[in-house]
Amino acid sequence: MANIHQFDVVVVGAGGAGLMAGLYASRTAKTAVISKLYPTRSHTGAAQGGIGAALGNLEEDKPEWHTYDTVKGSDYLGDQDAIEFMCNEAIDAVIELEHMGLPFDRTPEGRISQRPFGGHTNNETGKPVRRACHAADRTGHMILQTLYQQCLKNKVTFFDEYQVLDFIIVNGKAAGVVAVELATGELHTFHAKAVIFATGGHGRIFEVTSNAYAYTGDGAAILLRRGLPLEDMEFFQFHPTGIYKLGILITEGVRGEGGVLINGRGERFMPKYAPTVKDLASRDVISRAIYTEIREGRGVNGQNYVWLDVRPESVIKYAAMDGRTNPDGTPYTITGEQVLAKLPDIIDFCRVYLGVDPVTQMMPIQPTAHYTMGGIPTNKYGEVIIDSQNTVLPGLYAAGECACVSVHGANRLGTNSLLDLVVFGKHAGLKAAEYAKHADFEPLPADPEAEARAQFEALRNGSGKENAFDISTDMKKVMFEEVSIYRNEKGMKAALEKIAEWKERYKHIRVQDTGRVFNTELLNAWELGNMLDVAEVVAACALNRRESRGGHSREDYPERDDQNWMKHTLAWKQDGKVKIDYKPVVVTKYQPKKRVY
Amino acid sequence: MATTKPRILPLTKRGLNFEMLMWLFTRLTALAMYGLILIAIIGALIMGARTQMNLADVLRWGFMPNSSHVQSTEVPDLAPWSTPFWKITASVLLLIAVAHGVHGLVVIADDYIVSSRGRNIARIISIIMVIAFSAMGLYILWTS
Amino acid sequence: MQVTLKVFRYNPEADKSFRYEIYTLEAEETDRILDLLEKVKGYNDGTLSFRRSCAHGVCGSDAMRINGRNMLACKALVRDVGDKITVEPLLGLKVVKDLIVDMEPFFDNYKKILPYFINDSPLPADGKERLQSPEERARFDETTKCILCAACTTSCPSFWASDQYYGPAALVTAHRFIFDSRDEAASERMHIIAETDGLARCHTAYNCTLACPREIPITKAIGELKMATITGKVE
Amino acid sequence: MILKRNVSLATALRYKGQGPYLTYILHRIGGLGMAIFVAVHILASFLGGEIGGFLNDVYKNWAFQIFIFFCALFHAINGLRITILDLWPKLLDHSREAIWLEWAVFLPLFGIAVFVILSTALGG
Ligand SMILES: Cc1cc2nc3c(=O)[nH]c(=O)nc-3n(C[C@H](O)[C@H](O)[C@H](O)COP(=O)(O)OP(=O)(O)OC[C@H]3O[C@@H](n4cnc5c(N)ncnc54)[C@H](O)[C@@H]3O)c2cc1C
Ligand code: HEM
Ligand code: SF4
Ligand code: F3S
Ligand code: FES
Repeated sequence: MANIHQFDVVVVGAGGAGLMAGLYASRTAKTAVISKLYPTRSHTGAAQGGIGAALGNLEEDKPEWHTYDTVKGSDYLGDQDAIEFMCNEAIDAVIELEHMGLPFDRTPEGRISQRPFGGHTNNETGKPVRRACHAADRTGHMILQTLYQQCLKNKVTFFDEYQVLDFIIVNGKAAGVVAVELATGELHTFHAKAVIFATGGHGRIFEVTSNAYAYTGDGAAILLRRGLPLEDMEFFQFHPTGIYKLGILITEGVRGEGGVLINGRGERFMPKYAPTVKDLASRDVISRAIYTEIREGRGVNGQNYVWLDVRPESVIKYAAMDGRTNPDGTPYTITGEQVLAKLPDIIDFCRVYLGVDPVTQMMPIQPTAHYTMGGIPTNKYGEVIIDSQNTVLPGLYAAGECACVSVHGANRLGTNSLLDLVVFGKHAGLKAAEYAKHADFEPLPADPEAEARAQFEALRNGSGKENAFDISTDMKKVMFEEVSIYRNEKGMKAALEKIAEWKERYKHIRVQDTGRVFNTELLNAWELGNMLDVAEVVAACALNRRESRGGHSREDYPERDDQNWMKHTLAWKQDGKVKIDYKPVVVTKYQPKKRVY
Repeated sequence: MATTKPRILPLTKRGLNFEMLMWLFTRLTALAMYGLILIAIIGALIMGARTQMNLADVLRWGFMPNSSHVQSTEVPDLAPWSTPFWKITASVLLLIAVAHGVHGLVVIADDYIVSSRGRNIARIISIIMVIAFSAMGLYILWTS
Repeated sequence: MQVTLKVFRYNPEADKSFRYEIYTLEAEETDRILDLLEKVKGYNDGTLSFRRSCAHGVCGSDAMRINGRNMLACKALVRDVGDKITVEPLLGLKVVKDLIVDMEPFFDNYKKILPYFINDSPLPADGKERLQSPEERARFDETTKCILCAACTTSCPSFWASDQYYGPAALVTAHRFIFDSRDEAASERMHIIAETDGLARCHTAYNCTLACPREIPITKAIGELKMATITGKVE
Repeated sequence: MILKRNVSLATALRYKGQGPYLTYILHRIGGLGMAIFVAVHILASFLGGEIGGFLNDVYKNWAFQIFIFFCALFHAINGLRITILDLWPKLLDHSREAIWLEWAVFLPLFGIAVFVILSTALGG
């Protein structure tokens, strides 16, 4: 009955972070990578725009600028030591990806091509800088494929379509994970010295999201239930340009190539909100601007959307107005073919889902839930920390979107997530392998699978009077309305009450599917449990933070309050309640300033 | 600027094996058959097929310029249709068609048969077929 | 509008063979077939199983046969396929449950063609990237788009005949590396794909190209590989 | 239990491929048809005698003639298309046009041939 596997290092998740960790850990330690999806189906593959690094291939750029932009982007909530570390490592990280074969687009000199991205600037002029290294508009896809391919080359052991359900702690140290094999429904125990979580985010708690169905916050929820804290969960990024209603992402690269936002009256509105970088301000700023336009009745046809315009004639017109030039000083121009060549996937999405051709028509867009800034607290080596004193839990690591280092603080800059995956994924892998070399296996508990089995039993034996799909639909809607771009106490309190109610209802759902083979209904229900746990923490932390900062905008507290709130939130789940504590922000070079773009 | 060196792999490095040679052979024989059929049809027209034969008969002759194929038409004299020239043309066409056709059968067999034993058997049978049909065909062409 | 959704069902733990189940539901023109399947699973029958993740055609999870042709359920809209919709699993792979097929043979084939960048020459001395001109990069752009959804391979009659055929997806990946000016293992890969189970099994049936949700000109890529083995030209 | 991967001929033929898939099927039928015909034809001519006589009757049958003409003509025309596209893969960008062209050549030729065969068979 018992399926027990023993590995030095177990990586949970095979996205960019997990593969990078697996690749590095497997060099010196016996490593397994477990993933609920086939690795190439991970959400990293959806990333479009680029990965940030101050290569300076097209114009002057420096890691220090990248660092400052990231600190500023984070609304000063990011830990500056970690940010500096990441931005310095960025160059080598991107070069390493190239050496692994990643097909970046090229400059005429044959170097990696770069494009401007929101919030990335030349610190001297304040103008946007070309920092996002890209492979058309499928950079994430190419990173995911390349890393998976390198893992195959280096014979990393994969457990594909195994969903991790529980994390085992023995004597205060990591001892392994419990997973279900989707194809057979059997539980497996992975006995390990070190465990790395790289399970991605939880954007699926919102109705309109760019995130995959798989983004249900599994990793965060598992650790939360095991008594570990989550950091800065109130900070969730809403990307300004999602396809209306569907939420499918239209990369910032569109604006990087010169696209502009237009309201219902046909006016370009970003100069009002960010006079210097305009449509390339950071995401929180633009999302709020769009919301403000919509609220003040300047949405298109009074609806909840505005236009994104990348038609060559508009691009040229506004580029001339902004005085934008090519690297050689000539005025910036673009043709329909170039739009097509640089943004093929975006064009394809619009044609398929909207029946709109962006080369000749404008795209209807609305902000979409996009990125989890908060998550499992770690230090810059990926070691998971469990309290405000930065105590680490031996043997437990986290990297990627599920982790909170924190390099993104209150608002992530575009292109920094892919960078985060590669840099911290690598270091988590290295650290875990090093740890495993010296550590011993902790003994497994008598029945390591007990907890996971109990959760499944509960879902199989509920009274069956509630429908999981209904609960999930309600949750997404309420979260998107009350805990989204603009938040206030009343709304969030209401959301919290609702969550309590859904959690109660959740106890009464029952899955119809009694089988073992690919019981996706059971797993979806289990994932709903995770989402409810995570949503509760998100709402509670958001209610608790009485200021506005980055992705967290309170209507009742519209100002940033560095006096009282320049600190990270840590949240635990104790006795059915969310317990909150704080952790100081690491400030090295850059003192908080007002943030203008 | 990165160097744009043309990359032409030497013969042994291309993966050009029997399989791919036969693939090429199929296309080249296809073109060759077109050439020969064209010659046969033009020849037939010169020899007066326009008034003496219908289209179907011309095509039949085209596919295999053997004088027995014009026996039942209104061609007055079979002699010009059975010169050595036509016999040679017909023979070449026959050899090519048999090789092309039998290899085509091997291709189809390979789609379904995957064990190397099965494939070897199919190849042996195909070689026997090529030899047997070529021999029989030539015998008919040169004795009729 | 009302649509009828006819779904291939197979429960390995109860059924001896497959059956079809018909669901009638309300849908909008712009609904994805994936949305319909989610609805059926949410409200009609929770046991219906299928893979999905990204929901916008970039992860490759939900390739299936819709109205007799391979597509991604998340990229097929009701307005494109009509109101009578039949959904079946991919052909040529074993059906594990409902619309879920056993992908292993597909990935095994992928792994056969050395699907990873190989270049053992010393790295550039300046510690920077290897150079590649935009033209060289453009040469293999199309084939880098592959998301390994298997829509192509499972639409190919040669693959239906035998899953030993590497299939178009694997050949697409071979193309991606062989035509990458930085890669040094073109020759090894060409020897592999020239085997009997490789290029020779492609009879330009073209189903693959028409099935590819990423619009990769697959048949052309395979054609270029065939000619490359013959002429040796990989530029 | 797991359903077998076996794809039956009927299932394969029901796949909604488009023009090119149809030509692939017909090309195969044509090739096979001709291979069998040529083989039998050579054998019969070689052996002569009664079998030869019987087969001669078959050949004279108009339905058979139409069938074998179809095989030969379609296989030849489609084979030319394949050969050209195979040797110059760049032309595959125009695959759709190539298929059109192919039918445009095949249909009239085959039409005339059928007409001739039928008028000889029925008239004479
Ligand atoms: C549409 C879109 C565009 C983006 N564009 C950019 C961009 O241009 N630049 C940028 O920097 N960032 C971008 N991002 C953000 C970035 O792509 C993600 O944050 C990042 O890819 C997350 O990577 P990851 O490795 O943490 O997680 P993922 O790649 O999502 O991997 C998660 C892995 O965990 C596995 N997993 C999850 N739960 C379990 C479980 N319970 N058991 C086992 N395995 C599990 C999954 O199978 C998967 O393999 C974008 C994001 C989206 C959605
Ligand atoms: C002008 C005449 C002909 C041309 C242009 C031609 C062309 C071709 C081509 C290009 C192929 C390759 C198909 C592929 O691999 O996908 C082929 C296959 C084949 N040919 Fe021909 N051919 C001709 C005549 C013949 C004749 C006379 C025969 C029979 C004796 C024949 C039998 C076959 C067979 C059996 C196949 C394999 C079918 C398949 O793979 O589907 N061909 N032909
Ligand atoms: S080539 Fe196209 S159809 Fe085939 S696996 Fe790749 S993306 Fe899917
Ligand atoms: S469908 Fe198959 S036969 Fe070739 S062109 Fe595509 S691989
Ligand atoms: S769900 Fe990702 S491709 Fe359809």
